[in-house]
This record gives sequence, structure tokens and C-alpha cells, in this order.
Amino acid sequence: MANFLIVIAGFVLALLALGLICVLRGPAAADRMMSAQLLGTSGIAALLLLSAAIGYPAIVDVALALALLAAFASIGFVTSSNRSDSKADIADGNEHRA
Amino acid sequence: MTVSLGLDIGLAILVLSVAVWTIAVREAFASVVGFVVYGLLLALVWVRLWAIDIALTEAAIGSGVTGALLLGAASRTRHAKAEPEALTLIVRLAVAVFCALITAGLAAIVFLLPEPAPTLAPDAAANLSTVGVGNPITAVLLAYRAFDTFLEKVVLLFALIGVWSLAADRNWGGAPALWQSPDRNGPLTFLGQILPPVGVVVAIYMLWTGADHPGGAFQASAMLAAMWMLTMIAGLTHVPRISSTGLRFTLVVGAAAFLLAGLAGFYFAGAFLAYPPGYSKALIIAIEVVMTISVAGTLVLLVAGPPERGERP
Amino acid sequence: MEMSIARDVFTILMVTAGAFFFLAGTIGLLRFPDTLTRLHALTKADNLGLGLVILGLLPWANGTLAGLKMIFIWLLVQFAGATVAQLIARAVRHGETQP
Amino acid sequence: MILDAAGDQVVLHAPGYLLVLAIVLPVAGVLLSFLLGGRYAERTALCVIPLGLGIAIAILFEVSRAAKTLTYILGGWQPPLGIALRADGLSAAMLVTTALVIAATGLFARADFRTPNGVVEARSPLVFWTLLLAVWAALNAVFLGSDLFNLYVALELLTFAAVPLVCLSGRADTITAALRYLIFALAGSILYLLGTALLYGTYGTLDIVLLHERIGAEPAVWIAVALMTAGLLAKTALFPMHFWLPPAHAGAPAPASAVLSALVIKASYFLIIRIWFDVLPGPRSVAAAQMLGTMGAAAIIFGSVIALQQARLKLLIAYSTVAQIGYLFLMFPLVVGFDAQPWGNAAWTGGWIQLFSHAFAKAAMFMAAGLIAEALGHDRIADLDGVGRALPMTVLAFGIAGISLMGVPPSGGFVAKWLLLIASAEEGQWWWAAVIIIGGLLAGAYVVRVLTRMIAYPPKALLHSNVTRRREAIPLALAVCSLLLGFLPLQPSELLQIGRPGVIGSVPL
Amino acid sequence: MTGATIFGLCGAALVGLGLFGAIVNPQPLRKILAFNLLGGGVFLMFGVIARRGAAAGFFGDPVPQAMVITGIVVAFSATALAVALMLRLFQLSGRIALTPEPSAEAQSRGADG
Repeated sequence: MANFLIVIAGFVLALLALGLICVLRGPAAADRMMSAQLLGTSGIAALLLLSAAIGYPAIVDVALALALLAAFASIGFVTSSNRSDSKADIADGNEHRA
Repeated sequence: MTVSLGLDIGLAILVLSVAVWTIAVREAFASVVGFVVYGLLLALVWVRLWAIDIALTEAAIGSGVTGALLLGAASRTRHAKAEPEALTLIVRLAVAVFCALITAGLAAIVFLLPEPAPTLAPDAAANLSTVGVGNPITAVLLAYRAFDTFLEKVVLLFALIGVWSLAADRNWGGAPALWQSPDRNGPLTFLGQILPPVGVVVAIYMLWTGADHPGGAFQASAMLAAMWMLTMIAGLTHVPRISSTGLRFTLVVGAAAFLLAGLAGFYFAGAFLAYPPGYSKALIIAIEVVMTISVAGTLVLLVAGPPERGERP
Repeated sequence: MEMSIARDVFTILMVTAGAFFFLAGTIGLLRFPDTLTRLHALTKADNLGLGLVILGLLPWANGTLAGLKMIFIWLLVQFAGATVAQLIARAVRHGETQP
Repeated sequence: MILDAAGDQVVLHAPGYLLVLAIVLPVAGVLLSFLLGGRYAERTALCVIPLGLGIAIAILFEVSRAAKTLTYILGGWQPPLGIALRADGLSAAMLVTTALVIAATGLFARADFRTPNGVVEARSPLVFWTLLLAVWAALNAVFLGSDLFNLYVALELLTFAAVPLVCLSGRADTITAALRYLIFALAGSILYLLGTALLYGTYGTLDIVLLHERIGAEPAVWIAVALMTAGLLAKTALFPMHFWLPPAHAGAPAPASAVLSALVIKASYFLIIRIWFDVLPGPRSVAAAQMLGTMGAAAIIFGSVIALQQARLKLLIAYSTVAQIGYLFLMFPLVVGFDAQPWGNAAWTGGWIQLFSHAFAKAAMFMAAGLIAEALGHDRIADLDGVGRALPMTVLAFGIAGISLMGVPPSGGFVAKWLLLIASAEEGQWWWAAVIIIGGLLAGAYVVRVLTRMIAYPPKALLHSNVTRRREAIPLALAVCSLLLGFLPLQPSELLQIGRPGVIGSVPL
Repeated sequence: MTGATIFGLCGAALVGLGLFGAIVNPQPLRKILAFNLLGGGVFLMFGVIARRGAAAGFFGDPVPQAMVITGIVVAFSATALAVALMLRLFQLSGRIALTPEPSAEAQSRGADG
């Protein structure tokens, strides 16, 4: 059973690598974001599979942390990819033109 | 055994390809995305190395909070002029050869490391009952090598002073302006309302479980920091002014409590940073609680950057 | 004995099905032409893929708390995923996705 | 005084507290300044300074009285599991030098970093006073640390405290300099950290004393030491890794430049010495030592020649730092591979006296340059004519410090260079002697070039603002310190050998 | 060949890659990223050493593991300071470079502006 779970974890990781290609390919920010989302989910799945395979329940906590922070990172992603830099510069009162 | 070895090899190749991408890609933003993924994969590597505490830290700080910081930086400087100056091909090649030599040397050492490996694990285990916690890493961080951890708290504070020092004089005392234009009624606000309470509960759990199982103060503080930032991004809370006494107190109290506990050790336990027998675990948890709050605040403000709005709006 | 075989079979089925949905999601992401259909594929992977994997692993959970924790992770991923999907959809509608 | 075994332990243990206090007191000062803010930052710093000076002197006193290393085991956890602090003769001397320079800087900076009236808190005063204490804490942690990973944290502490001082003025060019400095410093610390990983993997401890007992000639050790040395050289700004230094040190406000040039770069040098002479067993690599010496020689010639061409006073002083760092590395070829106990050699003492006298002289010079820039509103060397009439004490301080840099008697620089010359003559390594003499002549050239302007007649310089005599006295006092080092006997110092491995009286734990 | 060895080699390669990126890439942000990659490699070396030291019922030597945790926090502080410097430089001058501007008017200005 353990070997089966590890193989599946490896499979999910291989898919993660494919998803990575999407992240890297882009081209639009939305595509990157979606792929990143999938990546996070795959990572969580791989961790849970590993946890069961090697019988170490603490790994679930890593998956938990990842689940919370993946949401955070995605949002950081949304807000930062929508942010216009010139806005920040105007708000600061600097004469620099972006 | 071979199955897991295959998994490890695949994971290592994946980590290396993401690293190559992060170095090689032209666009800075894509490079940062690559780095966030790199952090995620490293968390998996740490799990494979049976270092769950580090996996948690890497996921939370290494990838999560650092990712937020770098994504913000990349998007703010997206329109920076490209730097023309680049090293000539020959110099690049020379650098590549040099770096390859370093890698080769390190790789050779990986094979030459002594067998059996020297370890402090038995020492750490033997003294665990004196410290009173079950997680050996917590024992190292808060007892055996507590001085490192204390200095590292201070490192965070110095870095924050450094970041603040970059404010314009007229903005001193004001608030950082990183998360300024939130979109009020969107799904973000909803997320900002729901997720933080959950995150706080998880952070408390991590802190509490950290005494005996993987987890602990840093992981908890990164979690708290992420949740606090989320409420700021969603426009539910304001970034505090750096002149606020409450904020200053929050930032200092972790290191100060550690320091006071250390000095009390002179008197009660005969040495700086020693804990009186019997009170060890309680003291460690108390220090961790205070430290978690301080570190969380420091992480948030380090990401927020120097104040960009004046004291009086 | 039979219990344990049944458990193994259940886990193998569920986890394999979960992995299949991950595969489907990834292929969708790679192959579908426009953002919204890709989004659709992605949500399937997120919802069902992780859900089935967790379902399959539940019998192996170390106590009720651990099981609840896994279900909680699933809910968390759903919730965050849904929000992000909504944000993306909005961004697509506003035509702000091009860098 | 009667000391039985138990009594001896008491004597050793009690002063151990001082080592903790030397680090913790400035840290507490930082926390308090940051919390209270505004004018309290300055007040806290000025309260901490005399206390810290007292602690440093007490440690020096205890170390020289006991003639052995003071040790403090933190938390009661013995290395290798725990961390120890240790003060040998070198640490004690470094602590006192640091405390003196910091104290002078604190007094000097009061005029520059006063919170203006009507303002609760201003940026540069708060940052300066907290970071001055921060630098102090970090330096003391480096000088007292005895665990290579703890020293890594201390080095990072120092980096984060020092980098913002470079760009305190907030100008874009100083921020560029600070960023470049940070990048070099980070590269340096990461290489250092990699070295510690290899050492831990091979020997299972990072405690310097234990490591010295276990270490052998192994490939892992050579790679680790090479990585750590390279990283620390980048932080010390030894030629050819000096690019970051001149803009950073010249762009910082005068009191900050004084601390950066006099002390901060010495911390990483101190760690190189720790690794080479306390961690590594003899015999050490003669080839590597010759290479360090060659880089030092190149730094002396290159730094001095570039200093001669500078148009601005602060840049000239910064390039002179690049050159003076070179002398510190001449020590390596002269002490390595010659003696079983390198620290008995004249060059050992010479190298260290060079470090101390340069610390005082360079702090004095930067402060003098700061006062001149303040009085004139600029620091263009071509327009310094006659500033000596307006600021006689300042120019005197500059001159005395210059004497030490040149190595003319009586000065610390003379003792240092003379001892190095003796060693190179004794060992037949005459080429280093040639470098020392040429370097001295070049230093003479750039100091005299500035001094002749300063005392030129008729005065051309117009006073922009007045400078009080009390402030002028501070660089003068520092310059006199570097002069007083010139009255040290021309022989190997005993203090600097206390606690060296193999020297009688040194205790491993 | 064990998993620890694989990741040790991976760490060695990451160190070389990170170093290359830090030296070759002129943009500060990319240098910062390269340092973080390099740091990951160094931490991995520590992790491998820790894993090899598994004993006394622990899965690894807790001392180097704790050092990595400390190191990650320190690396984060460094990144935050570097990013802040970079962004401020961008605000003030509209460019991010480690070389001074061609028209370095700072040369002629007074010392403490």
C-alpha cells in the first residue's frame, strides 16, 4: 500500500511539473494564477499521500499550512498583478514617471 | 525503497528545473513566480528529509511571506528600465565554470561525509526531559541554543529599523501604503473575513503542538502574519502608523520578554537563558507565545515596507 | 482481514480516481483554448481530485482529529479556490488579464 | 590572593557574566530606544555608552589579570549542544577599542542627530541612535562568539545594523551604495554559512575549541575554510572585493563612516583570524597565506594610488581604508608556516596594532572630514585652502591620524609597520618589506597633499557654519589614542597571546 | 545512494546555480532571488547533514534542523531589507541598478547633503 501511495504521489508530482509548464508559459496573469492554484492543490495532495504512505501524521500539518498560505499567495498574486505601479508613485508624490 | 528513491530523484530534478527557470527567465515577474513554486517544492523536499518543522517554516516563511514580498516588489518595479550592462560571454562562461567547480566540490563532499555521521541527536534526546518539551527542535531553539534564537529576534528588529530608515523624512511616523486601494465588496473582502479566524486557530494549534510535535513559534507567527496581511489586503484593517506606541510595544515585546527571561535565569537558575527546573516548559511556552505575536508583527511590517503616508493624512 | 482488503481496495479506487481528475485538470489547463474553459477544468481538478484523494486516505487517518483535519484542508482549498476563481473570472470579464 | 580549585572557578565564573552583559546591554538599549522613540533614543544611547565602556574595560582587566580565556556557558548547556561565549586577549582588546570608538562617535554625533525642536520623533536621529547601539551589540557578539553558527547570526546582525547607516541621508546615490554593500555582505555570509554546514557535517560541532580538537586535514575542511574565508574577505573589502566600500563609507554621515571604517569591516577580519588560527590546526597552508598577503599588498598599492587621485576628502579617506586593510593581511604570510606558535611572532602583534591604530586614526579622520564638510559646506580637496586657520584642532587631528597611517614614529601605525618590517626581515620575505615602505610613502603623499591644502596661505575657504571646539576635541582625542599606541614596546604583546591555543594559561573550556 | 545523498547533490547544484545567477544577473531583484535560491541550497546541505545524523529515535539531528529554521528567518530579513532598498531606489531615481548614474552629480556635491 505504501508503495502504491508513493507512486501516486510521484504521479501527482509529475502532473505538478506539467502544471509548472503552464505557470511558466503564461502568457496572461490569469493563466499563471490558475496554474499556480493547481500547483498548490497538487502539492497538498502529494503531502497527504506521503503522510499516509510513511505513516507520519505531522505531515498533514504541512499540508494545512500550505492550504492556508496558498490562498494567501494567490491573493497576493491577484492584487499585485492588478496593481498599477504608477499609482504608487503618484501617491508618494515623487516626480518620477513610470 | 526504490520507489521512494525514484520519487526523491524526480523531486530533485523538479527543484533544479524550477531553479534554472528562475535564474534564466527574462521577465522578473515570471522569475518570482518560479521562486514561489521553488519554495513549495522545497517544502516537499524537507518532508522527504523528515524535517517537518523546516517544511512548515519553508512553506510559511520561505515561500508564503517571502513570496508575497517579492511579488509585490516585482509588480511595483515592472516598468523599470532594463539594465543594459551585462557581462560579456567569456566572463559569463568563466563564472559558470567557477560555479560548476564549487558545485563539483560540494558534491564530492556529499560523498565524503564521514560514516557514521556525527550527530548531536543523542545529546539532545538525553536532555529533553530536563527541558520538558517533546519536540527536540523546540528544545534546541529555546533551550540549548536559545541565544541564537534571541539574536535572531533582534535581527528581525534591526532589519525593520533598516526598512523604516528608507522612509522619506516627511513620512516618518506615518503608515506604510502597500495595501491601499482595496476593493470593498468583492470576494476578497469575504475571504478576508472568513480566512483569518481560521488562520488564527491554526496558528494557535501550531504553537501549542510545537512543544511536543513539529510546529512552533516561527511557523505560527508566519501564519498570523499572513492572516493579518490578508485583512489589510481586503481593506478590513489598516496598516498601523509606525509612530504608534502600541505597535512599537508589540514589535519589541518578544525580544524583551526573551531578554528578561534570560536575565532572570542569572538569578533563578544560575545562568543567562537557563530556566529554573520544573518551570522550563511553562517558561518556554510563555516566551513562544509572546515571541509569536512580536514576530508576526515584524514580518507584516517588513513586507509592508517603509511608511509612505505622512503622520497626518 | 476482509475489512483490511476492503479498505485497501477503497483507498486504491478513490486515490486513483483522484489522480485521474488531477490529470484531467492538468490536461485541460494545457489544452483548452480560452481562460474560462481552463478555469472550469481547474475547478474540477481542485474539487474532485483532492476530494477523492482525501476520501481515499480517510481510513488511514490516525484518529478522528486527523481525519477532520484532512476534511478541513479540503474545505479550505475549496473556499480559497472558489474565491480565486471568482477573482479570475471577474478579471477576465474586465479584460484586465493581459499583462 | 589565595586561589584554590574552587576559588579559581568562582573567579572564572563571576566575570563570565560580563561577557553576556557586553552583548545584552546594547541590545536592551536598542529595544528601549525603539520603544520610547524620539529624544529618548539619544538619551538611552548616551546612558548605555558609559556602562558598556565600563563592561569592556572590566573584561580587559579580568582577562589580563587571569591571563586566560574567560568563558561563559549560556543557559548552562555545555558545547557542543549549547553555546559558549569566550573572551581571550584579542576579544578583550577588540571590545575596548570598539567601546572607545563608539563612545567617541556617540559624543560626536549629538550635534548631527539631535531631534529637532517641535518634533516628537525624526527619522535620522531615531535610526542613527538605535543602529549605533545595534552595531555595538553585533560587534561584541562577533568578538565574544565561540560557536560558528552563532557567529553567523552575529555577522548578519552586524550587516543589518551597518547597511542602513550608509544611506541615512536618503540620497539615491547612497542607497545604491547601501544596496551594493548589502549584496556583497549577503554573498559573504551565505558562503560563510555553507562552510559551517560542511564543518558540522564532518565534525558534529561548531564550537571553536571543540572543533580545534577534532579537526584534521580533510578535503571538506579545505573547501569549508576556503568558502568561509572568501565570504569574509568580501565583507572585509579586501582587494579585489573592495568595490562596495568607497561609495558606502564616503556616502554615510561622518559619525557612521567612522564606525563603519574603524570597526565594522574589522569584525569579518577578526573572524578570518579566528578560523585560521583558532579553528584550523597547524601547519597552515603557506600558499594560501602567501595569496592573502599578495592580495593585501595589492590592496595597499592600489588603494593608496586611487586615494591620491580623489577629488573629495571623504572618498580619499575611504580609499585609504582599502589600502590600510591590506596591511592586516600581510600578517598571514609572515606568521603562517614559520612558527609553531604564530602568535609569538612580531608580525602577529604588528598586525593587531595596525588594526587598533587604524580604528582610532580612521575614526578621527572621518570625523575631522565631517567637521570640515560641515564648516565649509563641501569636502572638495581643491578648495580646502586654509581651513586649518578656522578649525586648527580638526586639522591637527587629521594630521596626527595621518602620521599613524603613514607609519611615522611616534604612532601606533609606526609600531605596527615596524613590527611587520622586522618580521619580514627576519624571515627573509623582503618583498613584504618593500610593499610596507612603498605603502607608507604613498600614504604620506595623500595625507600631505591634503594637509598642505589645509594649512595653505592665503585662506580661500569660506566658513559656511561654525563648529564648536568641544566637537573638534573628539577626533583629536581619537587621533591621540592612535598616537599613544606608538608608545607600546616594540615586541610581541602578551595580552594578544592570552588564550591562543597552545599558549600556557589557555583553558579549553 | 539514499534520498539524503540525492538531495545533497541537489543542494550542491543549487549553490552553484544561485551563485551563478547572483554574479551574472545585473538586476538587483534577480540577484536577491538568486541569493534565496542559493540559501535554499545551503539549507539543504544542512538538512542532509541533519538527516544523516538521525539517531536516538529522532529522524534527524535536531541541531542543524534548528539552524535551518533560524537561517530561513534571517534570510527573510535580508530579503526584506534588500527589497526595501531596491524599491526606494526605484522611487527616487526611476531606475534600479548597482552602478551609479552616468551623470554622478553626487561627486561634486558636499558630503552630507
